[in-house]
Amino acid sequence: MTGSRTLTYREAIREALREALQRDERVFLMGEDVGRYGGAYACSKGLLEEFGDERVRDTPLSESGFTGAGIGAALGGMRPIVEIMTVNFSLLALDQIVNTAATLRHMSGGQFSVPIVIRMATGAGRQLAAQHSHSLECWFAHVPGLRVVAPASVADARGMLWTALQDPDPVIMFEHATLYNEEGEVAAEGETSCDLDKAAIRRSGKDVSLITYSGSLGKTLDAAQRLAGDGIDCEVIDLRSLRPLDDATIMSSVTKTARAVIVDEGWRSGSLAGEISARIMEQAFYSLDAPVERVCSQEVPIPYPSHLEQAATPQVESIVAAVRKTLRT
Amino acid sequence: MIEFKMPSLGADMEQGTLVEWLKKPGDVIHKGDVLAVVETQKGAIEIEVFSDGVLRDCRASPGDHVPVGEVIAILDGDKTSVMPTVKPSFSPVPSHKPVSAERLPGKPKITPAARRLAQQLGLDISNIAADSSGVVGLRQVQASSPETSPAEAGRAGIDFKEMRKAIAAAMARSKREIPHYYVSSDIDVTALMDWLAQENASRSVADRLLYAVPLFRVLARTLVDTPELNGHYEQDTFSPAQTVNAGIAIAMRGGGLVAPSIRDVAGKSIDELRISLTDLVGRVRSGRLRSSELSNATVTFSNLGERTADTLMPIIYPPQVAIIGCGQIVSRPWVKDGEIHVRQIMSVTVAGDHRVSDGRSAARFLSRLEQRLTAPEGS
Amino acid sequence: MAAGTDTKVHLVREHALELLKQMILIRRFEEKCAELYSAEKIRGFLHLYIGEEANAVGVMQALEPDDAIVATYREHGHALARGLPPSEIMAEMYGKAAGSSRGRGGSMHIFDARHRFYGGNAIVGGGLPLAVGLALADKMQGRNRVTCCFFGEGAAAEGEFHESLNLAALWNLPVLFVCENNGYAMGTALNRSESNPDISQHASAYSITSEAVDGMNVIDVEAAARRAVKAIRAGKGPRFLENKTYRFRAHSMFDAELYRDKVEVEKWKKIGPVVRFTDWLLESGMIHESDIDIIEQEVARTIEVAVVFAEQAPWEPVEDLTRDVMTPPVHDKVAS
Amino acid sequence: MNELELTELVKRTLFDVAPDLEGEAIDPETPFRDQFEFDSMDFLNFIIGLHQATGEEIPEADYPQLASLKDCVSYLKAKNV
Repeated sequence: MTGSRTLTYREAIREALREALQRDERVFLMGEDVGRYGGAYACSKGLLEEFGDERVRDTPLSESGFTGAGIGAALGGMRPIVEIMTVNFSLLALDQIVNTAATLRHMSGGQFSVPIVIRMATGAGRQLAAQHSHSLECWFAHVPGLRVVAPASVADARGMLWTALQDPDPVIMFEHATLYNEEGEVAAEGETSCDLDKAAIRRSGKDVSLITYSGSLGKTLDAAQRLAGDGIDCEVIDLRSLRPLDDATIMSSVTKTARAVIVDEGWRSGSLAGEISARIMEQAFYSLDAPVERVCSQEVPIPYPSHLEQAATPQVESIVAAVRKTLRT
Repeated sequence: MIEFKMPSLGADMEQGTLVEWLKKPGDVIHKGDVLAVVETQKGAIEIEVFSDGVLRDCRASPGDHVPVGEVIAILDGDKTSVMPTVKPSFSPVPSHKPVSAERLPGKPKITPAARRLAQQLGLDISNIAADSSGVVGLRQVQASSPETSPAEAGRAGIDFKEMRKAIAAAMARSKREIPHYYVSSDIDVTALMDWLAQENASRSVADRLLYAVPLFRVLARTLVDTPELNGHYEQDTFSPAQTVNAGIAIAMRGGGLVAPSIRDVAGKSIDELRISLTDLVGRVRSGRLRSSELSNATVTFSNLGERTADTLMPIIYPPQVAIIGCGQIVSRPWVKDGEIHVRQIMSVTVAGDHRVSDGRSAARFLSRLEQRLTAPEGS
Repeated sequence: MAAGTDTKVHLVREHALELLKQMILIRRFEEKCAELYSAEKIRGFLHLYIGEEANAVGVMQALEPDDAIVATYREHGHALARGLPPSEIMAEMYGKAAGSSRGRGGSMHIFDARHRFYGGNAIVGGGLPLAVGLALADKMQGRNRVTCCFFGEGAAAEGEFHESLNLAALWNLPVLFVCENNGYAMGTALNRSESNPDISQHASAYSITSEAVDGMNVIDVEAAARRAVKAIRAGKGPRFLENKTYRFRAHSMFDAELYRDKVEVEKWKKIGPVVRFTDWLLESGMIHESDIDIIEQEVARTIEVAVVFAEQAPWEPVEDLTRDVMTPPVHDKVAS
Repeated sequence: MNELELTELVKRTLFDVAPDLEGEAIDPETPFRDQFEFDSMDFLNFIIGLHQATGEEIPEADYPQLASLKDCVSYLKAKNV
């Protein structure tokens, strides 16, 4: 890439927010503690001082209320960015997202569209116990009418927001809570739009296709690295888009390697990994040399103690074990 | 002596930047006093001390990035009762124990990819040894057929050795049983090619036409008017076909030929035919043909394509009664309305079964074909 | 423990010492938690109750052992005032198997069936419907018990707050709603999140009798709680207390408190529940400095025992990870 | 894209059309048709692949400029893909 800089994921999100607020006066940021407090993950620190409390709006703790209001503002011609602090609190706003944002365009016969971006942190890994460690991307990826993206790299954290804001339909953006401190390369100023539809091959390989997204990408790359030492060459696919899924990239990889392991922090039953596994069975069955493996969270409310939280969620060891299972070595 | 460490101030805080000391060495410290200010992602946070004593030494200076747990000051005073953390070790919980639904105990477990490869290589699965976990996979199939390299084996849908034999048998039978006659003529296809160039200019790349598409359509429509070239001859009787199901001779990489058919070519629109042809060639290349496609052709078109040869004297596929061979398109001097022009010429040959038709039907077919090709209404 | 049965508080020496001891226990326990969090013994989130002790201690005086408590993630004070063993609470903060919730919940999710302590809840406003349901069950089964629901003023902005108050009033349910209004919902001051910051008036929208209380004065809190509980036990339906109070510490451990200034914090510290009650008792001669020293030593011992208990308690084995996701099938016992 | 990335893209498009070619080395100079069996259907699919990968609308008149790997790369570079 022509000239690049190193940013943390948090700085990339803040830069994207600032750019959006500067470039389009219809854009405004709304959510719990996004203003005076600077954001639960400090992603909007300084924005209140720069853009004022009309465009960086602290809200009361009324997730259904302010999410619905954001949807209404989008209908009214604004381009809101609603920050629901974490997916755990989005359950209170599910009705507004599913019954209004996702449905309105189709239900109104194409008269209305809802150009809103809803951002939320997601995932476990910080010992916040069951109510604060959910990974429910698949609930949103199940709903027609929504586009769902999950930036895992710092470059995507920087690039996806502006592109999402141009989308006339609702975009749900998941930021895994353990990524905010990660550092990564970002293109020099200016290049900010990126393709929301395509998955990315983060590591090409010929033996096994590792398909993952968001917070699990790091562990999956570590697993691929460890397996490379044993001469096992893994291809790592970062889905980036959870709806629509980029079937083409998935199938071309699986038909090449004949083996697939899906790493997904959601609970196994009804997971995104389940959907992807079914699609592989439907579209690449004759290329499979082993059953598709899934590395998901154990079916348990995520416990507080570190050793149980680790045991409950996908780890490098469990990914490596799954890959070996597909190779029957 | 008490080591005062950079405290953990948050669930995902890994380090802090010392901003300023609020106490200096020698100061008396009381439990709860603020010792220093540390900058974190969330802003500046005061750090309190949890024991009484005297500050002896500061180990970090303003601006230092200090990881959580690193010593930043030394105090003289009574030791607090905070014991070192005992990190629990954990073994990964065995991932989901799948219920192994064995269909037929004892029957070897064969993966889909292995089954497909074995079929391509014409191998009998049952005598391929399974691996240590009782499964027959790609590796096992590849290992048991040394002479075909995996790359080549996994390619065409039809097994090469078998196919060679099949072609040989059909051709021999055809030569033996069918009294072939051949009639051919050179046809000016310039108008067709001009129409094609103009049509493709208005089409996006993905919808572009090969000349074979309009050509096969015209051939099929002309056959509708010469039914004696389109049908099957079995047990000494000829049954003309209702539609023109044309077998398309498709060469495969690495040798070999197969002529799967497209149903009712005459009835298809240009785009329907384009899609069928693309799909058919694609499936030939990936070895996924349907048996019906290999048997229900009522006539065959064999188109050599560019830079090949001028004329083709093809052999009829029994039980069909004719095959149309088209040579390459070449620019040639051509007399038209008394003058010499450079025109694009293609030689078309009809091979017919003399038991069913004769040269006159083939000649009538060729002249009608010429009329259609010289004034193609792009129908 | 309750020295007064009707609404007036009989402030005899013994009761005063009991109130003071409970508040000091909470104060020192929370200070110890802050230290243990810095040493990475306690992880995840930690929300301290320092400055609000009078509310939990005062309200608990009006409740019987058989009443139910529903609290929030800022719950250590309520758990201690309710009588949950400090050692089990500390072990839960460590995530040890001997903790109140067997180590699985941590600071925000302390549960204890023996004390009908229906836990912390990390979702703001999440406890209110739960409390309404507990009260509904009591009413339908003819049990004269009270369910006391603690929450912060931030919850008043949640839909569940309004839905719960309406249900409690509509069905005349035995619920005591206690709003601990400490002025800040996480990082947002009340006047920046509520069009009508007078929370007790919100209850009148559902015709629920409500009272604003000085949440820094344990006697006022106890008296108000007794009045409310007396009415509830007499079947007069739900009651609402708005305890105006203040938290001396950040919302949680990782909060630079950009939203309030130090002067305001110092002002409130001077009228803190412990210092105010102690000075008043000393001036009135009801207690002496020696009484305070005895209390501090007893509390220090209790906390030290709790920490050692938590340090030495075992971790839950990984093999038990998925135990109790569902209730084990009863016939299991019959069959085996 | 730089030349390396363009070459990679052309090769990947080529292998999509003819997966069996993946192992073989490709001489950048000689036209595809002369190196391996590559008929007009393969060539059209290859052009469609390039179109999908780059969004370039490649007119039929330009086909001769895409006969070999080297030609394709310089053609796409000229179009500053």
